[in-house]
Amino acid sequence: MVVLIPFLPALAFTILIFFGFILKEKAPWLAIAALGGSFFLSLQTAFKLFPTGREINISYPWFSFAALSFHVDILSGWMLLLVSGVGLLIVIYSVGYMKGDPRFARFFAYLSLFCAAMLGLVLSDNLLLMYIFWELVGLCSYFLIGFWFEKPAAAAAAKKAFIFTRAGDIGFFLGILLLFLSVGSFEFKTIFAAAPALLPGLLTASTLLLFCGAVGKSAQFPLYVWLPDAMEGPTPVSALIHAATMVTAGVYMIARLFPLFELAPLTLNVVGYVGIGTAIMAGLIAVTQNDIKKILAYSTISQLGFMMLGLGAHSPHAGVFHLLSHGFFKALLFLGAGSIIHALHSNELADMGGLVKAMPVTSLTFIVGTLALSGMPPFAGFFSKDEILMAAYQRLPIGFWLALPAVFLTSFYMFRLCFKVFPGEVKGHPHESPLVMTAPLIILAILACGFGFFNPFGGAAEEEAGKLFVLFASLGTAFLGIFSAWLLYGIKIISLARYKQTLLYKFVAAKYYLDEFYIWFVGGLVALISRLLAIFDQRIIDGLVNLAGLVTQGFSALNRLFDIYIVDGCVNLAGWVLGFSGEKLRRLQTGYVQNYLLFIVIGIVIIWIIKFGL
Amino acid sequence: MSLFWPEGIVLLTACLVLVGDLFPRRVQPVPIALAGLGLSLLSLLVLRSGGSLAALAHNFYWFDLFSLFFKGLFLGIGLIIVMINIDYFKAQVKKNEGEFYFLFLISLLGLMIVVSSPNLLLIYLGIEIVGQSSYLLAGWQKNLRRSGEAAIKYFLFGAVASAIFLYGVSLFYGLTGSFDLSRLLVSPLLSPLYYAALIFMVLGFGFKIAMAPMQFWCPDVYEGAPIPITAYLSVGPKAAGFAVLLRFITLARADLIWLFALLAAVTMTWGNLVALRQKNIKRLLAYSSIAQAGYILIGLVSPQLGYGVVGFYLLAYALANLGIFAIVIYLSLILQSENIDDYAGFARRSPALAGALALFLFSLIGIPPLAGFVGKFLIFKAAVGSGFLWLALLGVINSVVSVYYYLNILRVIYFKPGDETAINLPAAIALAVMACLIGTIVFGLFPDLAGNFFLKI
Amino acid sequence: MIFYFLAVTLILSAILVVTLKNIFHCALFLIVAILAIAGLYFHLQAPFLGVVQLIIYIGAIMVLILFAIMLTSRISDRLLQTASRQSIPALLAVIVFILLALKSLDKTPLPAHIGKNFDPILDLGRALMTAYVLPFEVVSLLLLVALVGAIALARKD
Amino acid sequence: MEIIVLSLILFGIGLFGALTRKNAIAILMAIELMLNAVNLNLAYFSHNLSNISGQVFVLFIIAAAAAEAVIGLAIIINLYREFHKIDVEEITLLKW
Repeated sequence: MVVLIPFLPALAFTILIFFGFILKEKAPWLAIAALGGSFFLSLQTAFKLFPTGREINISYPWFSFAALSFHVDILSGWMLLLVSGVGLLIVIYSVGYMKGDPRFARFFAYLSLFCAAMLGLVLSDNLLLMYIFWELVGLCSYFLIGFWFEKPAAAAAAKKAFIFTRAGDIGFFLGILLLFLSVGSFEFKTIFAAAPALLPGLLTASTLLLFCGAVGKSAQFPLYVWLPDAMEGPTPVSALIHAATMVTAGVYMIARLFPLFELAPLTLNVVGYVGIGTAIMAGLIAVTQNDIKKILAYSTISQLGFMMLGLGAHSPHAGVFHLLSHGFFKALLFLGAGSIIHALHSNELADMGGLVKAMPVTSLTFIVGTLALSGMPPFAGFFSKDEILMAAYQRLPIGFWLALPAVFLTSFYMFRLCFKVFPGEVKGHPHESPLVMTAPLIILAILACGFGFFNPFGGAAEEEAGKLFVLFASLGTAFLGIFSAWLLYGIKIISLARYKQTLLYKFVAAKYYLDEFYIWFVGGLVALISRLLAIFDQRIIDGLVNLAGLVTQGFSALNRLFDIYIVDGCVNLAGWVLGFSGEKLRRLQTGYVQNYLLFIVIGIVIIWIIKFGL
Repeated sequence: MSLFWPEGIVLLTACLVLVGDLFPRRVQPVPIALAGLGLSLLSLLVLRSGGSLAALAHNFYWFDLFSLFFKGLFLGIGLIIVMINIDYFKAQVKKNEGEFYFLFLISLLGLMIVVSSPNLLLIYLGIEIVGQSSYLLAGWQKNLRRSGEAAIKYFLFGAVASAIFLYGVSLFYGLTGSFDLSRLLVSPLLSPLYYAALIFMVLGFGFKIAMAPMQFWCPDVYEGAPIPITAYLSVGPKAAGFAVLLRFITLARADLIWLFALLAAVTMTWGNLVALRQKNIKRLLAYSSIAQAGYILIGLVSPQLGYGVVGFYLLAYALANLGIFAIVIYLSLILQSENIDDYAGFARRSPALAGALALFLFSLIGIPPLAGFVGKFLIFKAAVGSGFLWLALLGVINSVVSVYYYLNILRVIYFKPGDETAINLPAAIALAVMACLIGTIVFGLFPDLAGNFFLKI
Repeated sequence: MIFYFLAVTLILSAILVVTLKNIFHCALFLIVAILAIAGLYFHLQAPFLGVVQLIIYIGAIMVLILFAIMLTSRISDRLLQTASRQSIPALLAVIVFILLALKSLDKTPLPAHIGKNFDPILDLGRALMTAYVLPFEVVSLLLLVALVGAIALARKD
Repeated sequence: MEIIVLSLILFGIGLFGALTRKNAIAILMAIELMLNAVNLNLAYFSHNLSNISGQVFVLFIIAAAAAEAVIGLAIIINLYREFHKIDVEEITLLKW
């Protein structure tokens, strides 16, 4: 039964790739049916497993040293639901979005294959199998990112994504080999059983190598550069691959192998710090972006960093909880962005405005997604982010303190986006998208609202120290972010004071821990402003606010420069060195056969000298 | 005597093809060759199920699973080469068809001899048969300058290589008193000269597999030779060279492993780096095949696993490479060009072939679940298992570098606009591509299919 | 004594083969070298090899080479340019190669002369007809390849 | 012992010739020198070890050398028809 879950979309892919040209407009229905079937089966499995906490193990012999083994427990059960559910919604949405594309059927074939590979990855109970699906997922993303291959940027982005994730896979592959050779099996259970007996150095080395794979796939520093470029693909692809599923594979892998990672504390620290570092860097960059999909892309990277922080703080459940809720609301945001792009034929924020009037459904659902991403209660992101911060507070305090600015940035850039796009004058001629596109938005919005209430892993039962502090710290910084965005992009400067006071009022009414501080800080600021208003010209305030913005932006610009010149620079340097040495070596191929013969003799002499010395 | 059936049938077929050419009403050589190769393959399978293993002819000829596997591989390669050759020959070469197929079949026979013998004399004669016929076949397009140039370069390089090989053989004989490779097992002489002899012999085989520093002939000859012959050279003699090296390394003690590790590292890095800058598809594939030879050499550092690992990789590599060459032949027939840039728009002219090409390239890159992945996996596993972690690391890094130029081909055929008129495909080429495709996928999904039948992985 | 005479002749003529300007002279000195080697075979009690050397090398291979020279060089350009672009590196590489080989040879104990006598012609014939019958068949295949291939390639269409 | 050194020097001379002669036929002649060096080695070892197989090998090498010469000359003559020269330094269409 469980095996059917990935098999159905794989079957749909096979049929679509060969007979897609016959089905044409009807092609998506096959993909929808297959994914619907998978989703239904996942639900069934979930209902069977979740109440009892049972697990399902299936294993078929495959070849001499590896079996086809699958495993469902609560972790993979939830992942199945996420992948098949979000996948289904996105396929439905694509029917509207991709209408009229010349390779309509092909698109659904790739989507089905992608879902099949991702579901297989989630189910697999052995490293080799996981690696195979892992690579398949990467391959599908290559096809999907480059789907509009008429655009040179799309072709380049597809290749970049493929090469960067494969660079991470070097480590993953070697890690798998190392584990296999020290344990003698690919099966997770065997590895977990044997792991405590392994040398700590070996454990650290192999888990670090495995983490390399996650760095590539889950777009962590320094390999994340491919993800923003990958936005060249169709928006449903971005929603499916670069938000809800593929990029989460790395997080899932670490969570799945957590019994192994737990034995290597050094690796977990690395995971946590790389994660939070990525979260801050990507968040800063997102502030400067003016392309709606790029903002979402950096936001994804940043959120993946949060998940890594959760893992690094010894809490795979928190990481995966955030993975799931992020899957819902980020898919929602991408699809919403897709809906806007579909209406306006532009990605630029500058071309957007007043959408709340023109596209009410899209706008409202998008705002729901934004609130969830910013970690506002009672939306899903609030609960999951809170768990991560809680875990970090207890076990990785430095990570926790670093996470607060990242939380601030998250709400800041998201609301900056919202304030620019939704209120105000209507620009262009936007129109609401058809039902086939808005329906998935509504469903995802409901999930983004309600998902947080059922914590899939039971949550932390006991009262933990510092819980309230963490809660307020995260909410406070998130609000601060919204507030700053609002100051900078939301309102006219004239009405500054009035709005601030309302906001202040809300703060007080909610009785948050940081209230006193906030009242003192913001109230003092307001008082100062009102006093200054009387004395100085309005422009000075304007200037001050802008200065704050400039500092943030300047910092993130620096960050971006770092990104462009150092990270990309290293990559380009490597490419150049390879190309250059290729060019030099090529010159040895002179076409003159006696040169070749001379090289043989020199080669022999060198080998001889290496072996026997002079 | 029945053990000689596969070789006997090939020899008979070759003679038939040659004689058939002499009759006033010419007998078509292609059907005879196909039938002969098929029959030979069949008799091989019968032999395999009979399971009789023996050493014959005064220990000159071994019938073991190892040689049966390679013979089967060669016969399969032969069938596919003949199929993809039909249309190319009609359009481009035209002349001396009977002699062409005669030489080709004899060359296959030479390969079969090389992998079956543990004796250096017979190995030498087999290599000479393969070599001499390949030199001739490379120069078969007499009206083309580059074909003649390929032949002379191949010939001169090969003659020097075999002289070096023979020099090693003579020293080996002087120190052990025998030409039998099994003498490697018991050789008491670990003297410098003995090592020198072994190194010379390894380099002599290395010529066939285009191993550094013997790889220089490879791009020039691949570019100049008729494409079906290039396809043949890239898989047939290469597989035979590896077979002999395998016999060599499994019989020798671990003394030479450092050499294979070193040469594997140089070979694959060289092939990949230079391939980055190539524009001509045959030349690119030449460097790619050098790089692939480097990967396969990695498998040799683990003698106890070597047989299965190298055998499987060769199978996967041969399937993918032959598939690619079949498509390249087809492209060169319709476009009259071997320049990768001229392939633009091909994906829209023939989506099925473009898809097949993509799969073959992915197999060469080592993407699961294709056969190439299993091959790479086995190779790197063997390397790490024998303590050559650095070599495995270098190999994996190399395979990432290779992604760049393999994907470049796909970029051109998929992403570049070009002529988009639909085109029809000759049945023989379609069949060959189909066979390679099925093999690539099936052996990727069920590696044991190859493993249980011939090899122990 | 006779050995040293043959050796010196061999080395000198070999050097001339690879350095002389006129390709005809090269071929002639190659014949001298081959004769010297035949002499060495007799010296090493391998008379059959000596005879074969004379018949095949001089009677077949050298004749072929002389034919080919006449077919491919006009009288005017019979002189070769000897100064190759890579003479000096090649010379150095070869000298290093020889020195390394000599050093290895010096360090390697060779099996001592056994001194068991055998009938060079009778034993050779017997070996060829018994143990070596398979290689014997195979080499005939090689000659067939050369025959067929060379005719097909060299004839004018 | 002297013969091994002699054969080594002969091999080296042949190798040098193969590396430096420009005329393809002259290279072929240099390669014949290398093969003769090998044969000399084999004959010497055969004599030294009182083992007939070395001499048998020499016979096969001579036969193979004849085949090689035939094929090489056929290729050279064919090349001459196309290029009107057989100077390998100038036959460099295929490179890089």
